[in-house]
Amino acid sequence: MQETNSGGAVTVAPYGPLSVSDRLAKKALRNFKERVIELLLLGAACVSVLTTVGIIWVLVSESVNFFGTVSIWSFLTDTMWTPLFAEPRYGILPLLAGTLTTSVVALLVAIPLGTTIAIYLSEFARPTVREVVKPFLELLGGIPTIVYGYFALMVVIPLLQLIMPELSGFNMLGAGIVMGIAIIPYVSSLAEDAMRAVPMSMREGSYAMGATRLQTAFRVVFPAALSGILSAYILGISRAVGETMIVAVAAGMQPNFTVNPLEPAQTISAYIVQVALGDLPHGSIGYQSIFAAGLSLMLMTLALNLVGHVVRRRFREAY
Amino acid sequence: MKAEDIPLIRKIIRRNKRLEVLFAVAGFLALLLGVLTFVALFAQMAVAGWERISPDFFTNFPSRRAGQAGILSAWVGSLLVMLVTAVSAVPLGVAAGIYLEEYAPKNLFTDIIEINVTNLAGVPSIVYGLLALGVFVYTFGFGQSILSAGLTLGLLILPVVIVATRESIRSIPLHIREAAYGLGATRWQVTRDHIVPYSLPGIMTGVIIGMSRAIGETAPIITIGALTFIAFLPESPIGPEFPWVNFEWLKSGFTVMPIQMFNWTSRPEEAFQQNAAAAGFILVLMTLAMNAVSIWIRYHVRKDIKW
Amino acid sequence: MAARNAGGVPVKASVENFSFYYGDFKALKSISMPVHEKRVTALIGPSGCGKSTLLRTFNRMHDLYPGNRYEGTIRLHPDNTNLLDPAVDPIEVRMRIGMVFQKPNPFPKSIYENVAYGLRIRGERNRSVIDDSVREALRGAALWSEVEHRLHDPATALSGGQQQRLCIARCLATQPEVLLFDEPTSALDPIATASIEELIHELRDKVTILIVTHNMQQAARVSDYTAYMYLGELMEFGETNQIFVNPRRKETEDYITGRFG
Amino acid sequence: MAARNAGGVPVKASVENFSFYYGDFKALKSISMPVHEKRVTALIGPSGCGKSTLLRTFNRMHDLYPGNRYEGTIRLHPDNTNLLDPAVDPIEVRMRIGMVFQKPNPFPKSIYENVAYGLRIRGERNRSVIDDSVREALRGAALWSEVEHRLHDPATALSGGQQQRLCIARCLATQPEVLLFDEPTSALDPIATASIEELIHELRDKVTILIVTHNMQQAARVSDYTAYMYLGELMEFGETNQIFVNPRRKETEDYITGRFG
Amino acid sequence: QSLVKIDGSSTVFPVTEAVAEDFQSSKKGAVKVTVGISGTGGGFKKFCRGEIDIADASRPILKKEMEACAQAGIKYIELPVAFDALTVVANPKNAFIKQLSVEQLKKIWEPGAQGTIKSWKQVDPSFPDAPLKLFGAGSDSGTFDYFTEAIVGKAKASRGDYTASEDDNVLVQGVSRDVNAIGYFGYAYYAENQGKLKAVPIVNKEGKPVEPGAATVLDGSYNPLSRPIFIYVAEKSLEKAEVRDFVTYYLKNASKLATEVKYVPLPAKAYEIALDHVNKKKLGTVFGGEAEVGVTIEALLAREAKL
Ligand SMILES: Nc1ncnc2c1ncn2[C@@H]1O[C@H](COP(=O)(O)OP(=O)(O)OP(=O)(O)O)[C@@H](O)[C@H]1O
Ligand SMILES: Nc1ncnc2c1ncn2[C@@H]1O[C@H](COP(=O)(O)OP(=O)(O)OP(=O)(O)O)[C@@H](O)[C@H]1O
Ligand SMILES: [Mg+2]
Ligand SMILES: [Mg+2]
Ligand SMILES: O=P([O-])([O-])[O-]
Repeated sequence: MQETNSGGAVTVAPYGPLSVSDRLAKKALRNFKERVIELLLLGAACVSVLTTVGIIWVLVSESVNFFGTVSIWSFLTDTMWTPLFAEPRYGILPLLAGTLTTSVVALLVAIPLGTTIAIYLSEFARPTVREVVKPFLELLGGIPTIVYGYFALMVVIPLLQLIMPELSGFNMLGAGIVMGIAIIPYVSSLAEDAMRAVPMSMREGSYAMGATRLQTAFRVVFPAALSGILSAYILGISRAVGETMIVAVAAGMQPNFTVNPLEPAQTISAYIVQVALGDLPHGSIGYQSIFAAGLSLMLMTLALNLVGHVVRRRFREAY
Repeated sequence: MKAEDIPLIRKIIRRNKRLEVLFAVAGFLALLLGVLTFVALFAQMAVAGWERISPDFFTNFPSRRAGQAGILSAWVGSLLVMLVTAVSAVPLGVAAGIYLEEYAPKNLFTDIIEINVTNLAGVPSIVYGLLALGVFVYTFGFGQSILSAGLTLGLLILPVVIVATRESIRSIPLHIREAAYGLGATRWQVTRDHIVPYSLPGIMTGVIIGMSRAIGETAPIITIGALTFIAFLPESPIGPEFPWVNFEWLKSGFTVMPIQMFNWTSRPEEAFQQNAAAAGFILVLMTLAMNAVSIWIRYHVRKDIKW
Repeated sequence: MAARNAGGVPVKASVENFSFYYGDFKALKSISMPVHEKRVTALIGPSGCGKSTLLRTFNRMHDLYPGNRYEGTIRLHPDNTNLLDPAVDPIEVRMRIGMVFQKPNPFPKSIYENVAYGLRIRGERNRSVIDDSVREALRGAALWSEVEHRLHDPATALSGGQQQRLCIARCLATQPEVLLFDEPTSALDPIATASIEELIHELRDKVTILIVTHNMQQAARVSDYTAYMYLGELMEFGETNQIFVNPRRKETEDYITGRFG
Repeated sequence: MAARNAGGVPVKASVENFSFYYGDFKALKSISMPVHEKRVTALIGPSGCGKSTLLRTFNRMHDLYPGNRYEGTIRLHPDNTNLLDPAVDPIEVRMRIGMVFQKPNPFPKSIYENVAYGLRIRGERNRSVIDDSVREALRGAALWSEVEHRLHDPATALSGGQQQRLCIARCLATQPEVLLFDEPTSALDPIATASIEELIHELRDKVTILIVTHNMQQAARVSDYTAYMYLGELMEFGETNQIFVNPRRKETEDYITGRFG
Repeated sequence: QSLVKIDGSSTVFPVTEAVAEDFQSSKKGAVKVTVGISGTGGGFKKFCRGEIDIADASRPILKKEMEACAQAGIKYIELPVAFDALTVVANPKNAFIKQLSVEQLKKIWEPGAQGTIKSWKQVDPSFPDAPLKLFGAGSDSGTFDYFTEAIVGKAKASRGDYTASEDDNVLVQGVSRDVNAIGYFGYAYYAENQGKLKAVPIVNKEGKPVEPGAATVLDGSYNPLSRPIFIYVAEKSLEKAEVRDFVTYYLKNASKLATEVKYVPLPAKAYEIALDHVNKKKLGTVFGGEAEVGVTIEALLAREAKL
């Protein structure tokens, strides 16, 4: 060690150890600086926790007032949702049914298509094709969802009506399908990342046995990437459950208690945005109802993510 | 398999390959569906809005006369909101990502932060709107301002930035870190001199992807109540005297592209639908441009960093 | 029927005037050598000389990556198929020729499923046929007694040496004509190494083996023939005894005595 | 001043009763050995025996990962500091002891910045001092003539051997008291290997060197002392000549003659 | 820089927006005007907290809101600015809906109808047994309040199983695609989409079926679905020159601009009275805090004159 406190003394004291007090002083200063920086970074990491705390605080504090008026039991079991009417009923079930039905339709579109695309891009397409197509697909995720909403209403539902003339002008099927298309990039992009992270040696092992691309993809790469693929699905589900503008425009805004995708319905998120667009004064029970609805939505996605966390741990592969 | 079995082998291969071809076709069609949807959406807006796109469209304020209405206040608003979003989310997200990858000990607390970040990434945007309504608009009293909207979208993309940062940092091989530590560098020196510079392209890609999502967000902005007729620009951020910056604009009312577009789609007159299409077209162009930049970074800046 | 070399041992494959290119880089230069049936042939040489490249050619692994190019022929006997013929499906080649890699790479499945994999992709559905083959293969790879009672545990839970034997069993289950080994023990500890070497010894009666190794002593111990390569060229080929005791070329001697590499 | 061993060569560091744990796994078992000043000490032994683990202890690399535990002492002379003392800052240890890794790992910066990095983190700002040190270090690593005219090119554009010499130069610039090498040539071609070996020869006059290698001949060629390790234990330590010509233990002989490993 | 802040009803928004636009251009940008849409109730809430200068309202101020204003010491001037005609629309291809009475509408929309009245035949035996498809205003808008009050007899009393949207264009799409659908919304949306919709004549108090339109609103025959719309100006804000200028400009141009955005203007006399109220600062409301249905222009004028 050549250092002394006189800066450029590289050649002055070659190989000479630093004096003890010098070293201690330097060390103390260095440790202090390191500590401060670490705390700053930790603080930044805590902001994300604060966000969650903030969300929960806002949702819960308004919901507490709401549940002061409405019993949790009727909230969970009543089959009518008319919080802004003269005789309000506060049953979340219709909104829940709408949310689940549109989500299921969307996932029936997004998961098979997204997975197929991911496998195709990761295992079949030439690298150049992949590099061109992938960002293109990601753009699908960047289109404002309000655009999709009108696309569903003006293009997809009329097309569906050609096949099913009885279909009403607003329905969960059309909204769900378009929502599924909007979610494809989230699923395919993450799933493809997960598959590409599977080491080449794993594929070589399979090809060396005489497997085709398809066999390698489905029997080796897919199971090996399962944990990442499940993450992709879970993100897709969260997106479907929380998606707002598409269902607000195309699903019909009717709090029907039904799981028939051919019917119109309202989702939790659509209810929130409907109220936010309207005239509700801050502090009224109607205002509080959007927070109670928001809380339900948040709890659903939270549960999903926890399940996802457990599932991911369970399937995590050490290659 | 023995050499005598070659005919059998060939038969098996033929069968396997039939399935393979079927799947390849299915994959290609699925891809086509995705790409065609995008092209269809884009083309439809382009065709419907084409007539309205002229320099005036960018320099006019919204108006009740569809033919004179423009997106000046909307694109300026979007720009300013994005500025607040970037300034709030990028340092926080990058710092948090660095902490989680480079500093965090493995314990319950960091586990909670981790789960929390994944969870936030899945929280519906409308819920962020509710958070903003409760906290920024009412509790902090920022009102329906650029500041409220920017911070809301900042929180919304924070998980995206954190995840991108972490992934990018994780792709730096261990041996680079060891080389630096081996020379006697402190943790912060390693972070500052190596981790941050080498992960920068990845972080920037993530940030841009986050921003291109934020710029199209409608629901949370509606929730904070920003559906407003705005036919003026906020104060200029550049002040007339020292220190030449001005923060008045943060408190200003605003409108943004997706809100303007939403506003027009809900107008009764047919002519406004053209405006909405034109605004949508420009909005998608904006996200396209941002994505193009991120792709450019991915290929040209990242290429220079090899291990 | 099969071609015979001077010593009278039938030839399973013959490399003729073979060159290989990674894009513009010529990694192998006009190599010609025989591979004797039911014998072990070792490929040795300093790092980067092209051992792996040559080995991987035998089951057309290079086809998986763009930009690679073959020149010349590798003929597989008795049917005289040119492995490198573009008209020959690489999958067919790989079904006939198995490969064991440097790092054990079991699939993230159960032990049983790993061994059954080759049969499944060949369309075998009969449960008892698969059961039998799996058992035989595991016996052949000297792994049966260790895993007999936990066939349905994940393969990744095995130790490195066991994993490598599992990968060998995986190949054996499909009864390949030739087995390729690319430094199969370099990631293993001495005990696991010894068991793999012993296994190779036993397999020699049943299958033709080609093995890459950087360990001269290993080559001397396990192989019947040795090929010494240097910078993409085949410097010397011959019986292992002759190469190690009495190399014809100075370079071979330098390498074998550890003067470099 | 410095401790001296029987042969009269001063001791730079002494390992005393040192054990090491990766979590619950005891990777090194009660090792004691001297490291002689301005001499080359080679660590040999089969894969997984703990060579790298021991080497990396010398500059407290293990502190970077959680769950690792030291026992015993490693004393650095002349000041008698116990490197493993929790009160001793690992950064300080690393400033005194440099390390060169198996795979060349230059930073993706310019050649100049790579060499200057050690000075920069020591707070050196003076441009001409840095310039001088960079030149000296590159000369010391026998790289100067090759890169003199492209100091500001990216380091990753260099060949493997040049990169490894750059990594050595990077250490030399900070004038460490001890240099650690972990299989520095195993990723290199014969020519690059030769140049690194030569370099180690030259450096011997200036700095104490500890080198891990799996190549017995290399150990024989470059080292003055050799330690043979097996399964986490130090089996034998002595002058290289003695170890290779006349090993005291049967295991050492087996390993050296390539009977396993 | 001077700023006029307006918020409140979405019904009044188009008129106020038109005024704001012209006013700003007449002032050459020296005055900024923001017009928010947070609904009549939301607008009053802010108004009574002193956050805005002017509240747009599609109904008179209510008791609760009067109290809130009084408590905060906010005094205000009530100014009717135009009339709106709620329009019941049907699909133009629908052959059997020739007219509807208030009783029939009530049968369709009252809360008890939910789940039971599903076919047109149940509304009137002469109608075919066709499924009933309903579209209406969002359940938290002034339009919804007024329609339910006028038809069912109680504000906010409605069945819930209909498509409710704040975005009236969505309703237009719905009705125009379904032969058996009816819906209701403000006249402007009908006026702009006459090709896709037909207005259903409503049988008024006198027993006569009447179509909505400027004439029928003005002569009072289109009842009970026509209603006045207002702005409320804070007394304190009137001290600011820009607010006074704006209000004056509003009343002077309301007639022209209301027509332009498809509302029914008040008679010239009404605007003169209103201007007079502004100049003399006549405070308070003429409605006494009650929701009322079917106020005619004459009645309104009479009340205003008395203040
Ligand atoms: N994918 C590739 N693209 C380009 N060049 C390659 C590629 N793989 C290997 N090479 C080059 O081809 C040459 C031969 O490589 P190969 O891996 O066959 O050597 P090897 O003898 O197996 O060495 P080792 O003992 O290190 O495994 C080397 O110079 C190597 O750098
Ligand atoms: N991070 C770790 N965690 C747990 N065990 C480890 C870790 N690193 C190494 N080991 C184990 O410690 C033992 C010694 O490993 P080490 O890397 O020191 O061996 P080595 O002699 O350097 O081998 P090689 O020649 O392969 O580099 C091995 O059994 C290894 O599996
Ligand atoms: Mg190799
Ligand atoms: Mg090692
Ligand atoms: O916005 P409203 O007119 O419906 O209150």
